[in-house]
Amino acid sequence: MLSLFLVMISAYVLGALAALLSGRSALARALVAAAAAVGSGAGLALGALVIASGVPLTFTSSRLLPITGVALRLDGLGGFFLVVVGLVGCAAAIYAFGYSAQYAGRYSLRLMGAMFNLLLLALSLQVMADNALTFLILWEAMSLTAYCLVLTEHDRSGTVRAGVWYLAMTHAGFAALIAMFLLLSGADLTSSFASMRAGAALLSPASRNAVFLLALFGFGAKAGIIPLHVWLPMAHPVAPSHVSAILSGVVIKMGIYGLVRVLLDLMGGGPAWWGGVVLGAGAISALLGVLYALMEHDLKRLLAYHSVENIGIILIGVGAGLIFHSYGLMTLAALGLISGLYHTINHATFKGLLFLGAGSVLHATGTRNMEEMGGLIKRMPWTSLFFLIGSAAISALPPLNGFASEWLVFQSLLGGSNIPTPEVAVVMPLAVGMLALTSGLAAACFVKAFGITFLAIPRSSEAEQAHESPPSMIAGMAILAFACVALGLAPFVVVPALGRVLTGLGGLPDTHAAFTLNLSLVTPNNFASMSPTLVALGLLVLLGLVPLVMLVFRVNRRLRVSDSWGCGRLGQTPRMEYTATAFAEPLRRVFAELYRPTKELSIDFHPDSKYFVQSIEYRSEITPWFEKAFYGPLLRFIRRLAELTRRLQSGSVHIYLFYISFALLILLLIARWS
Amino acid sequence: MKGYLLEISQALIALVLAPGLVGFVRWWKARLQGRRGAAPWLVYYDLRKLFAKEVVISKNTSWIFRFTPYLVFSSTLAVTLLIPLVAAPLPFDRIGDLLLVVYLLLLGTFFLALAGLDPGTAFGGMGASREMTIAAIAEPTIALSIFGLAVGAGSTNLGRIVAETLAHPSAAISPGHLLGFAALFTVMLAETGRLPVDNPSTHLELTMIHEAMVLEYSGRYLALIEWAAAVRLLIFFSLLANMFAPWGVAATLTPVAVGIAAVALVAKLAALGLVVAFLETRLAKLRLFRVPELLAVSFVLALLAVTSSFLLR
Amino acid sequence: MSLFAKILRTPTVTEKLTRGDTEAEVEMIARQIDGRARRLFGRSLHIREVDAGSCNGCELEISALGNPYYDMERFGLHFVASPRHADCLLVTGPVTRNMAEPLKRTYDATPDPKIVIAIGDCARNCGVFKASYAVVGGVDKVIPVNVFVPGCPPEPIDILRGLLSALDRLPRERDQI
Amino acid sequence: MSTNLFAQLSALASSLTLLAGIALLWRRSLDAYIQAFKWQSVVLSGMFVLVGYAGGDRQLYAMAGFFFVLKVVVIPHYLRRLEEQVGAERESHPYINIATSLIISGLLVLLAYVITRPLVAVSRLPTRGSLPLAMGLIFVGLFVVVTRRKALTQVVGFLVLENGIALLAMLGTYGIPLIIELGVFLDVLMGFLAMQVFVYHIHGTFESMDVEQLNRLKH
Repeated sequence: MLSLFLVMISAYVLGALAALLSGRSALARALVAAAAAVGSGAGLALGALVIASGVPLTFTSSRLLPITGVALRLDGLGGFFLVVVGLVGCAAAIYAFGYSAQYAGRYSLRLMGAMFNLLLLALSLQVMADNALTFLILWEAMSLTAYCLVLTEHDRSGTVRAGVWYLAMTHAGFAALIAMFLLLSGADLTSSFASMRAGAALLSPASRNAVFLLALFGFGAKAGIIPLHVWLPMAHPVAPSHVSAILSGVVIKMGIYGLVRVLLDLMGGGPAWWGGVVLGAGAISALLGVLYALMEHDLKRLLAYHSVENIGIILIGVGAGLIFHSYGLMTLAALGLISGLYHTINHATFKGLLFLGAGSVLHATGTRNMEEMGGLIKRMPWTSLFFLIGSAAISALPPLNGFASEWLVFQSLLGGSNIPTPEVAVVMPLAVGMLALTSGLAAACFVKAFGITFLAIPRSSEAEQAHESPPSMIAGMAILAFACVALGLAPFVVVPALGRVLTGLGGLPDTHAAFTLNLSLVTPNNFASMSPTLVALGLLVLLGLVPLVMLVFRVNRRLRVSDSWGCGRLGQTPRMEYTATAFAEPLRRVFAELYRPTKELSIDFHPDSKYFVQSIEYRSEITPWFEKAFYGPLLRFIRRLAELTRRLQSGSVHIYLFYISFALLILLLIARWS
Repeated sequence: MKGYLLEISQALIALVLAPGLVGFVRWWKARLQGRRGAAPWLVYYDLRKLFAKEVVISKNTSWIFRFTPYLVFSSTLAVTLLIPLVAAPLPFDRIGDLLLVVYLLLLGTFFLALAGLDPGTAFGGMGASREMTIAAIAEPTIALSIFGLAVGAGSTNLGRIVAETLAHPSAAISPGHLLGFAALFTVMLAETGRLPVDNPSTHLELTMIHEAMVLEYSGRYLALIEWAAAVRLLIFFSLLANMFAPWGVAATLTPVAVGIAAVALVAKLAALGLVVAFLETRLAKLRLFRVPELLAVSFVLALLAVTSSFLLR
Repeated sequence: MSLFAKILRTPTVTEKLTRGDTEAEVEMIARQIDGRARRLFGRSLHIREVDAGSCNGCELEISALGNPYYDMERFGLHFVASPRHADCLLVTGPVTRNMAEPLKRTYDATPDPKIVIAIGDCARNCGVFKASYAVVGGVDKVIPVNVFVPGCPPEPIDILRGLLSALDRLPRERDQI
Repeated sequence: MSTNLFAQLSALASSLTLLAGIALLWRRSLDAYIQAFKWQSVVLSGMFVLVGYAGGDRQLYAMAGFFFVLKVVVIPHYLRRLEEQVGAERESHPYINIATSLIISGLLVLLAYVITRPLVAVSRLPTRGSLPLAMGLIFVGLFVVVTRRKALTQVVGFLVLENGIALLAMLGTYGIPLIIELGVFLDVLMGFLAMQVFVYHIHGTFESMDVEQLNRLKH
């Protein structure tokens, strides 16, 4: 195990060094990609090994960090997240070999390769951190490397703005995390998680609640729950696509990891309202995330909003688990948490896959705007197949992985009938309704995303001349597509593993055998059972049988290819196709109270007669509600505050010296009396 | 063994009965309009004819368009293997529950909407957009009705729900049960494209939902899709009938019980068909943007059903 | 409620169809419908109506076919919204220059086997529009026609007889259906 | 009649009255409003008879008759006449759109369940299961009054609210003393008459029954 750990670390470090030292040749890119792939592969194996063996890996060194030393410990929960990092990281690394070729000469390949490896390293170590300081330092390292990667295409409009938003939000969250760890560890950041675990029980309820709220804010800002999500749809799309896959697939999951680690493991669970708040935040994030995604016609922004949605679904599962935990319903709590974690890895795979697919489309057409795509399925058969698998998985269609985990989330909510207090129990049916609406809307959104991007005829010459991506990119997508199918068909492997991961956290019992029976998933008290494996098998058999029966009955097999039927019109142009905007229009009208769409219509008439129109311009936008109502006042407040502070800045050296001596005096006085 | 045989024969029965059910509703509507109407078995002739015709497809289409009819048909057929038509619980009951049934049907809808977009015509896109909109807004009602049923019966597996209601018949007239029925019935109208949500016999492209998506299909592909749509109607009818009024469903696999169950099933389907025919005579099609209001009504019904069965246990 | 009371009071109003002197009126031209198609369409025929430039007189009569009085659905005849779904094109009017190409495309879009029935005098020989600069000619100038139903416009009952005789489903002698 | 059956029937009747209340939120035409109110009152007077029978209270039969005459015959009749006189106006744009108000009404009923929970928990009445429904009906009535624009639809909302109070009183106490109930009825009648005058005046002054127009009085 230790050797795997060392392989992982050294591969990442060597990859980063190789990137910095070598140039922009294909060999350099291959080296960087290979290092990242080896590193993440080792991480995946390490995580799987820890989960399977149940033996945590500990690694401490007092020399690396000056004050306290590094404390690393990989337990089951960390191992699971390491698997997530490894899986997506490996696919993204392979993909990056082909994808980053286009950056040569335009942007710094050195920096990108190095930061990519360092980000993966920070992520892999993050889940092993065993004391607050290590955790925080790695958290910051992760944020900064991610920030550098977001800024890769720094000269494009919007990138810098997105970077600033990202940095501001992530640091606001970071501040909350520092405060949280200070509270949790009794102002000693060097204390280990084990001592925090012991100390958390002794905290007063008020400070426990404060820890919860700080954790929710800090980790929520990283995970992108609403209303802390605004940076996410800005920052994720502007990064290079393989980085977007990591950001959306893995980095935001660290928020989930942090929440589970702190709330369940370190704090040992809390009152029911904690779970209620988490579940509520999840339900709102899920629904609003998908509703905003529907209105996006920028392929990568659409996917980014879906990350908000899926984080919401994960939090619904986690929140339900925490609620059950607070009532001592341990089996149901395990079910809820398992469903959340299952959805975590599922989302990592299909969102990673979708971002890689979107990257291929971007690579081929040079645009992210769906309205300029179309017809790519004939030009990029592999990309479209993988994107379709991703779309079906994220829409929770059986028998793919999204369905398996959403089924478990539903089932854990159905367990709400066991909650004794109706004020809390009432949350469950509402969450069921919101989750169902979310998954229906997600399906609608991915019909749009796949249909408008890949089907019908090209809407622009770029789409017309699109070409399939190089093999390395296809291989990267293939890995994740395979993972989507495998995770969907083998819940009887995944769910027991997750049961092992959760065993002991917050007093949860060992449930690795509780939720599966042969090939089926079962829920407590034999409430429900379902087997995606057998369903997939049945579907395959029927798909084979139907044509066979048709053959036996001698059905007419002639097929003639002709024009599209358009009521006899003389030719079809792309302008006759349904657009993404039009596709989403009914939903925009249904949810008009949320979107508050604005509409501008200007018609230029012919100077001679108003019966002839020269041009029609139609512009419609939805009101960015959160930016306006939530962040607008906040930003104004901060600006006013900044203006106040500017008064302190006179520019005179003497004044600054006065400040310094004054501060020193105050500090000494405080130290005297405390 | 007997169970598996029954399971497969039940799927075959559903396949055979479904076109007749559609024809029966049509025939009843015609009679209510003072017409003689087509015989209920016309739909079988339609299907036979479609299977004998050639297929014409658009040159813009991809493999999605050709794959979709098979997938829609297979996924719908798979559902008939999972739901209790004549007997409960059957051996396949453990493979899938009500949630799986709903999502399998959504799988078909998803691909049908993609196929609607594939030829690149405006009609197909319009149909796909509307179908997905309605499917999405219908989803919460379905989920909540499932919630209500499942909490009442202690399971989401269909066979168990049926068996539970059979064992406690007084639950069938409880408000929760009746409200749940009303909610699911409304959603059924939306999901199977009946009035007042979608007019199954319209010729006007601009008012279409389901039809607009399949305008490009012909021959055997169209036959598969139409047949699947008929089976879908039968699935929803028999779910409504057997979930909420399970009387007649065989609890033991004796030939007599199964025979009675088959007769009861046909009677229940006919009764529901009659109700739908009456409704379709009485109701005009709603404007597309009033459909969400109808579905909101059904959502509130489902919510009431859940609260009364969930909070007042 | 009052609607259902009315439904209960009103009997079925559909008229019986008699044979009439159709043989003389309906003209089956050289392209006979082959036996297989006839068997196939005998019970179920989906019709796509194409207005190739008519004055809409024929359309009025055709749309009367769907009402309870004529009720063509009882013979398995049904209008559909797309030629892809159709077995039969029901063409009216002299083919105008603008409609010639769409008519051809519609014919091309219809899957085989298919039949074409031209309704009205205009569709046969351009009727009163004959020799106009705007018309191409009868329907058979553009696409092959199986049956002509004459009349200006033909009555609904004639159209129905024409359709049924094309399918060889008219009742023998004095029978009624 | 067995207690169980009685409880089932009263729950069913209460659900029906609640549904009639929610129907107001769905429909737009005043006619539909009046119909819904009428049927709700029919069910409610049936409920009086049911409770009277189960509780052995003869007075309630008289109340049921009185209730029926007033709310199924008289008030709907006057509402119709009012509608004819001032012209039918549709509730086409309520302050909150229809789908949203339906969902809000569902949430209100949920709230009613949570609020009446302690009441239901201590009550030993067989009708206790229906208490939240009556409370929900009161909320829905209030909601109609608050969000509807037209004076007449507001009047119906008010009447529905009153029905909710009557239902709650009956379920909670098995029939309040006749004299109190009569007083409430008279109040309603007076309120109704006052509103009738009010509607006339709004109509006369603004040629419309949109309550929004009252804003103009400020200037």
